[in-house]
Amino acid sequence: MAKVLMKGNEAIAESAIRHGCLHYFGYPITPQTEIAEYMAKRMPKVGGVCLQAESEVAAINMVLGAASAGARAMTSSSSPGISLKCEGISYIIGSDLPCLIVNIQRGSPGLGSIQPSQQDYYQATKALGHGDSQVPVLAPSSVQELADFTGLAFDIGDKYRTPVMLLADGALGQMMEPVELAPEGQAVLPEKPWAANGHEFKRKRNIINSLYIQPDELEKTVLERYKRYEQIEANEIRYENYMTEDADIILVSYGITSRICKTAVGMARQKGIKAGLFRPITLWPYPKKQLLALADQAKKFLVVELNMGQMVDDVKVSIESKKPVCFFGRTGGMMPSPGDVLKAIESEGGAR
Amino acid sequence: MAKVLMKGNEAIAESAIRHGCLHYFGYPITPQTEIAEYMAKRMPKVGGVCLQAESEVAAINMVLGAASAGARAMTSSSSPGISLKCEGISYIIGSDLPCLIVNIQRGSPGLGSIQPSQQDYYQATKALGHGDSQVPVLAPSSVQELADFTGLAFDIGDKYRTPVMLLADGALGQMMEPVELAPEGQAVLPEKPWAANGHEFKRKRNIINSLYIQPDELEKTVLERYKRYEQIEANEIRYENYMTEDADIILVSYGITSRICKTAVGMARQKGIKAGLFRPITLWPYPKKQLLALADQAKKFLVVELNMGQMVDDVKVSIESKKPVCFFGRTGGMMPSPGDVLKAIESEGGAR
Amino acid sequence: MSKIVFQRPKALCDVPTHYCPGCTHGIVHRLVAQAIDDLGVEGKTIGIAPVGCSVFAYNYFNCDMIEAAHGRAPAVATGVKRVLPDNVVFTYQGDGDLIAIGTAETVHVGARGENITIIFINNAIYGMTGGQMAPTSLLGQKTTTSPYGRKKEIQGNPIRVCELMATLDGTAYCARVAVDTVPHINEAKRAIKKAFQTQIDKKGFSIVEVLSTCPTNWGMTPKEALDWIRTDMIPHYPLGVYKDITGEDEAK
Amino acid sequence: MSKIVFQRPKALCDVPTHYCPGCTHGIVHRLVAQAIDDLGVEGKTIGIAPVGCSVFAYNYFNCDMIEAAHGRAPAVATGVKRVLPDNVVFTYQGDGDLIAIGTAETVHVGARGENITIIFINNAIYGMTGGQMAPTSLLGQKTTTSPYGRKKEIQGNPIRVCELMATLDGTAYCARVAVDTVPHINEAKRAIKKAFQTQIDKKGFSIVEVLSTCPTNWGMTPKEALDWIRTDMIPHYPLGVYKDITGEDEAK
Amino acid sequence: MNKVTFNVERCKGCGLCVSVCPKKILELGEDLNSKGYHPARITDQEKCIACAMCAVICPDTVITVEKDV
Amino acid sequence: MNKVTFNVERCKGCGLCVSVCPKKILELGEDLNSKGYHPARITDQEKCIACAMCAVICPDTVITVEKDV
Amino acid sequence: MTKSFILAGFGGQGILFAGRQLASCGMAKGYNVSWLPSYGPEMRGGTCNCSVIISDEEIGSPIVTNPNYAVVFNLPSFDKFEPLVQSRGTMFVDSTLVNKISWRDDISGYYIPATKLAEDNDLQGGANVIMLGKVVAATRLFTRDEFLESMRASIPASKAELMENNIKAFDIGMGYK
Amino acid sequence: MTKSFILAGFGGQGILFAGRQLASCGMAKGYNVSWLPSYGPEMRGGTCNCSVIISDEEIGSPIVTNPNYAVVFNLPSFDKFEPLVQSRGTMFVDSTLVNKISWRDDISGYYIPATKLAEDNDLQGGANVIMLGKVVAATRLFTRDEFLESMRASIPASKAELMENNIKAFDIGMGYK
Ligand SMILES: Cc1ncc(C[n+]2csc(CCOP(=O)(O)OP(=O)(O)O)c2C)c(N)n1
Ligand SMILES: Cc1ncc(C[n+]2csc(CCOP(=O)(O)OP(=O)(O)O)c2C)c(N)n1
Ligand code: SF4
Ligand code: SF4
Ligand code: SF4
Ligand code: SF4
Repeated sequence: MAKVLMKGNEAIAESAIRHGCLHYFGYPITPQTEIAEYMAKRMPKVGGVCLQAESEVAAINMVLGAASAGARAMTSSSSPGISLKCEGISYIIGSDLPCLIVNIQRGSPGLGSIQPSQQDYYQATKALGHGDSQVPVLAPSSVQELADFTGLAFDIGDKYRTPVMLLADGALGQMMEPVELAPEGQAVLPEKPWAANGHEFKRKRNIINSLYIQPDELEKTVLERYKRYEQIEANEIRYENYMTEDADIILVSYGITSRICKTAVGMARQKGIKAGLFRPITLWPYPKKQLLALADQAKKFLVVELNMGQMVDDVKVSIESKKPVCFFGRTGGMMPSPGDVLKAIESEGGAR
Repeated sequence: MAKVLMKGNEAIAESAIRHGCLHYFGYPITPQTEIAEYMAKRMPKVGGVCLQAESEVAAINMVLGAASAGARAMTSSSSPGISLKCEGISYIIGSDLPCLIVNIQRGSPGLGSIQPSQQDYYQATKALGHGDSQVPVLAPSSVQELADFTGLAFDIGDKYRTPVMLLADGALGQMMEPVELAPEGQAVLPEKPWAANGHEFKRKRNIINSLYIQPDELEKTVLERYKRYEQIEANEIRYENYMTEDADIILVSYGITSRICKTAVGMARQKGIKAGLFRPITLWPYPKKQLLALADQAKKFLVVELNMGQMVDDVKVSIESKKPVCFFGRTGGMMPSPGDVLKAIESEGGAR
Repeated sequence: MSKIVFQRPKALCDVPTHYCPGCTHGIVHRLVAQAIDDLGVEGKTIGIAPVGCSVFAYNYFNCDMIEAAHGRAPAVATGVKRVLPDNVVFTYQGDGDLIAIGTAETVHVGARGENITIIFINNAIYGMTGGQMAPTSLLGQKTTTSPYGRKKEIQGNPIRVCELMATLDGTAYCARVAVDTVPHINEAKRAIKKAFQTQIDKKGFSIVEVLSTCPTNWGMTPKEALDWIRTDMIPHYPLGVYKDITGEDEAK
Repeated sequence: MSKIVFQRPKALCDVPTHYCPGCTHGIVHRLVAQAIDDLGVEGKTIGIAPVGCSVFAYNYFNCDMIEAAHGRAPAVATGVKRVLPDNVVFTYQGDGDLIAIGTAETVHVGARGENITIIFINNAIYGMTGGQMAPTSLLGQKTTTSPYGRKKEIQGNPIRVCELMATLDGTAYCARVAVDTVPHINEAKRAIKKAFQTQIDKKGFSIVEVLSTCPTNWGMTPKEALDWIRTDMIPHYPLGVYKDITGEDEAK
Repeated sequence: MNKVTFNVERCKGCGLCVSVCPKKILELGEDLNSKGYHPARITDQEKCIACAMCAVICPDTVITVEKDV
Repeated sequence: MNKVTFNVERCKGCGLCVSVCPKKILELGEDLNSKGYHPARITDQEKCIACAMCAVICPDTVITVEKDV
Repeated sequence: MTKSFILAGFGGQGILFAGRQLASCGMAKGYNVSWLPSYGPEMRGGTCNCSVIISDEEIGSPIVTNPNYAVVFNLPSFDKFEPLVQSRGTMFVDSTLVNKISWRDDISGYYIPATKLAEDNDLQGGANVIMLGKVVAATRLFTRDEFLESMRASIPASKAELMENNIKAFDIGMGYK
Repeated sequence: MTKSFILAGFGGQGILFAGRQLASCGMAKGYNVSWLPSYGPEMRGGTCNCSVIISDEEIGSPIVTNPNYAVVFNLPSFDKFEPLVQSRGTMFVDSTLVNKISWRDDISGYYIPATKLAEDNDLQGGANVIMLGKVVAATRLFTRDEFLESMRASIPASKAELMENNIKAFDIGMGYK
């Protein structure tokens, strides 16, 4: 298929439809509103549903309903809206339902700003709601990946019966790049014999539920889910190595920031600094082993994020604190230039 | 003052009132509803306000309003309810308002169970909402500490203009122990010249806000807040060492679980195993240095929690992966006995 | 020869319920199951249980069931219905669930005219959590969070849900019934069936508010509780059909 | 000699606003400020800004101001008022804020009879985020999320807030006004002042719904937008006083 | 003869059936069922008119009513 | 003489004042203010009756009206 | 010294109150004490129990799994806790409601027809306090006066009339052979 | 080769559209391209700009801070971006609206009275495409045909009539000396 020039937000929407998602529930919030707007235009044409919910809370619970009924369903929002969805996400996890949740992050905390940020790393990777629970988190860094990972997210979700988060930022959502989309009308959807879609007296009734009044039963379900998490860790980890083979200083960065870092690595190399970039693509599960594999060779690691250093601990844990880990970042919606990152590389990673 | 036998939940409520909190906003949820019920009885007697809000979302935003107006205000809930408060908490952080948030955790995810749990460790310590933000988290382990830390939480909150979380669990909330309460009517409250309580033409108008449309301005406020976080780290870290001086295996455990661990340590010592317990009291900021100080001496660390091991990474980061860190825990509302913990000690910490 | 004039409906699972003795949640469950039986829709019905005493409703209805978060049953139902527009989707919710935490979701299924049915149990209290004030608790009513009696100056006024939902253009059928007497129960049965029929006919949103008891938390015997519906609740919450766009005459 | 017959009210900060040319948010701001001036309460007033185009209201009123989360201004106002019962507390909210995400908070300040005042801007659209459908968007209205015109079968029906709030026992004063003509603006001014007076007299909850324009997202000139209020909005949202328990005659 | 049968193990002894029986032929028994409740029972089957009012008000669907036809 | 004054820098050229002036003596000028708008102005001060309708409808509180007394 | 109790029965039998009296008295005597109810929806009508610990050491887990003393008020509780009592522990059984005795030879048992005794003595709902009387008599953790004093202190003034009945019930239990 | 653009002016001047045309054409020629708008409430009425990058390498940051080419449509944008243009870069200025020229001697500048040209030629709102004509002429990144072809492809069928005006405007810009 030919490439088309598309906004990131629109690429997510179109790709979702092409991957068989015909149920979108959302609520406007900058910088991701184009997803809802695109869906509002397209869904009626493909026999799908785009519903602007009364709130983010309602939207995530509509997703729970649609997913329970067996549909590929999704919602999208930005930072404050994702916080509101946390209870619902925890219910979706507890009910073992697949769905896609998109977070196009903006400056925070509170109402914050509407500029690009990666300040929800902790929330996405550690605590999308209460309880022992994890959500696979994909961090695309281009419009193409936004489109590709949207499909991937649905597949992972269905395979492991889990919600999946696509974690991007305002810049990725707003920018246009050439993108090659999946073909139309060719999505193959798995059977969902567990769905609550009317038993028609052909099977036992299905119950979708997250309540277990006996704690030992609840514990069992959590342990079973953690077994699935192990499988996800075994099968679904994604990452990218860029010029790390001989690198002394390895930048660790994801999403839009990893692109800035790539440019910075190039600049550093030109200055004779052996820099490289490790890009985690799945932020959960985190590519721990793959990063550890670089720990002996590298002299230090430099984490670069659009936040106050939320990934630093994951890097330290991964490399078992074998090498120093420094941090450079901007926050609140600010974006460093490759030159800024280069400076951080040169000053050996800045303080932390 | 004489000791009284009190339920943990009630001790929190009474202690809050004695520390000058006259504004409680909550919504019922097991196992913490006694806080609201106690407040409903007591507040009218002391000229305070106990309002059952229409939801947890409303309650946390009422707290935002009351705190903006300069009052010591609080809310309480349990796991799913705390998830719903996340957006509001992030706004409170972004608006630099002090308040107390109590989480009496229950089994999760989703609706889960109503039995004691520590499954919200990640949420409390990493992501009480979106954005770069932290909330000091106090983890009491007795009814006395529930009462004491309630006062402490208000003081820390006022001092650093931050919300503070009291993180306990259903067992602590429901159990009775003797408690000595602060005297009545002697709370000394700080001035709050920043409060939005009517300028009366005596000062410039005050604005409570978390929106900064220019990201550089937002970044400034975040950096300023992280300076305050550094102060909190310097001044407010609390922890307890129990038989760690000569310990080979150091249990790391907080809250109700730390008590079980103490008993287990005693049992282990009787069997000739040199066990000890390190109990973080502030879960954020985490007593990293204090734990690191034990890393050379100990042969291994055993984290014990009522969850799937959420504190493990904090321990690894603290001790810089110098020693193996194992984990033993129960989840979903299950509670191990001291004997179970002893077994974990004996089997050298179980797997993880 | 003898004929069975009353027996357990098929759509009601043959299991004991966890409800307190004399709690009329059980009656309403049976009426819902009877409506499902009468309309022959068990196989295509999806029920949504709330968080409240009826949280375990998923154990009691023989159709597919989903357990929703507190207050969000209408949103969950919306999600289901948008996927399965030809199935029958109902929620069963208490007053705390429906008109405290779930107010927005409730109002908006009404406004949207979402083609679902809500069975709304108004027992003027939070049962599950042990007797706190509900948005529908009466003025003067003592609950654990209005221990001195609900005062409008402090805890505000009770909300009349039918009156409120009837203002919404998407509401097709809206009625308040009670289960305090046999004749009222029979009326409740008709109203519930009518609500389901409204949905099956794709006429829009339907809601039946059922005045129900909570003997345990009202601190009454089951019989006293029925009386309290009559003496205290009905005067504040008048029974009747508040909206019916189906145009049919109500057979009274 | 000459006398100033019209000038900027004192409670309105002397700064340019960020509103689009011809957007009537500016008129309503001025009316609120005039009410504050007229009643002499600037020094004891706390205003709550919403999330919406009027998010920066905190820059425009000379009283103390708080910025609330989207939809939560009534809850924030409740918190403030419960601490400062003798102060004047008002919120200023758009339709998305007030009756989409904030539905529960809005209904419940009404039910509680919280002694605060809500100034509610109904412009039938989400302005701030660029023209999405609001709960008050009219049927047939094209917005970016109802690009083929709002259809009741898909996006549901518009909500009439005054009608809904008037059903609540705690609502003391509830009126719908418009700012499309000078006479209507003068009526709006009276209604807003009356709402504040109701609060000052501790009579309970007051809300004034103002039909307002969004020329930018309606895709109209400011003048056309005023006309659209008259031709399209008022027929669906009739002006008038929907509830007034103060018992005074409305001077019309 | 009309017949009222009780699923005694399901009965919670709430007494609502007793309170509505127009013929006053229901009562709570002395025995406890395994849940610890005193289940309802009929004292005079002969008098039963099979109105089913007991069954209609029973919250636990304990009662089945058969009418002689 | 009655007097209408415009805070031109605040004017956004929306034209609402122009549309309501009963005497039709307001118009949008040719010049741009620093925000890039064509501010409103009065064409014939003499005819002004100080009704203040322009000021009442102006969303940006641009206009001050003085009446001769 | 650490003594742990489980008190168990149906909801409404005053189990939690009885446990609280033990804890209160322990506190009054200067011990560390803890009281932990089982909580949950199953409380309603269903079973109900609480853990009480009295100790001169710091109390670890407040949950009692293997009690020194089990005080049981119905059959399900007997069946559940009988095997869990510590060796050399003691069971106190309301024999009106529990038609069983323990066959374990490493524990001792007291079988008091408390519910019947209460009814016979016009002490409706007093079975729990009758059992407490026996517990105090048998364990000798407290004297009669210590216990009644602490009970009096823990009962709100508004319900002071109840105290007389409580004393009566307590003494019946204490005196029961 | 990597070429970066900033296009800037008021909202409503077709800035984003113009930037998109550059990116589209770059894509059609097989380059990597990115287009990033400034977004936010200040867009409304206020200033508006976008970053465009055309490159044969992988594109790192899509944000252009130091552009090779700045295309500016009002004075504030001129003032903001003039100092940021890379050495040996180029400015394209709508001189109808910007009454200034650059004094920097390390960059070149084209001053096109695009708004006036548009008005004179009955091409309301065509200033942006006139500027594009000049940009294409001066940068030689694309030929006229390449550019117009890509533009035609990017315009929805429903608005095809616009294309004629666009060609006219483009040619005016391309031909402007
Ligand atoms: C988010 C959240 N908040 C609170 C609760 C606790 N909770 C469970 S049921 C309930 C209220 C039940 O009352 P109602 O809806 O009136 O139903 P009833 O029990 O009276 O039938 C509450 C507050 C919860 N589970 N989740
Ligand atoms: C939780 C949350 N959801 C969504 C948004 C995005 N948002 C900002 S303003 C707004 C709606 C504005 O519309 P309205 O309230 O009608 O006010 P108007 O702008 O029309 O005056 C939305 C959805 C947000 N900031 N926070
Ligand atoms: S608590 Fe009340 S509502 Fe719940 S089952 Fe018992 S009687 Fe019914
Ligand atoms: S977007 Fe609409 S509501 Fe917002 S300022 Fe502009 S015209 Fe007014
Ligand atoms: S109404 Fe039903 S549950 Fe109640 S006593 Fe009668 S048979 Fe038993
Ligand atoms: S109404 Fe006000 S802003 Fe609009 S043109 Fe007139 S003076 Fe200017």
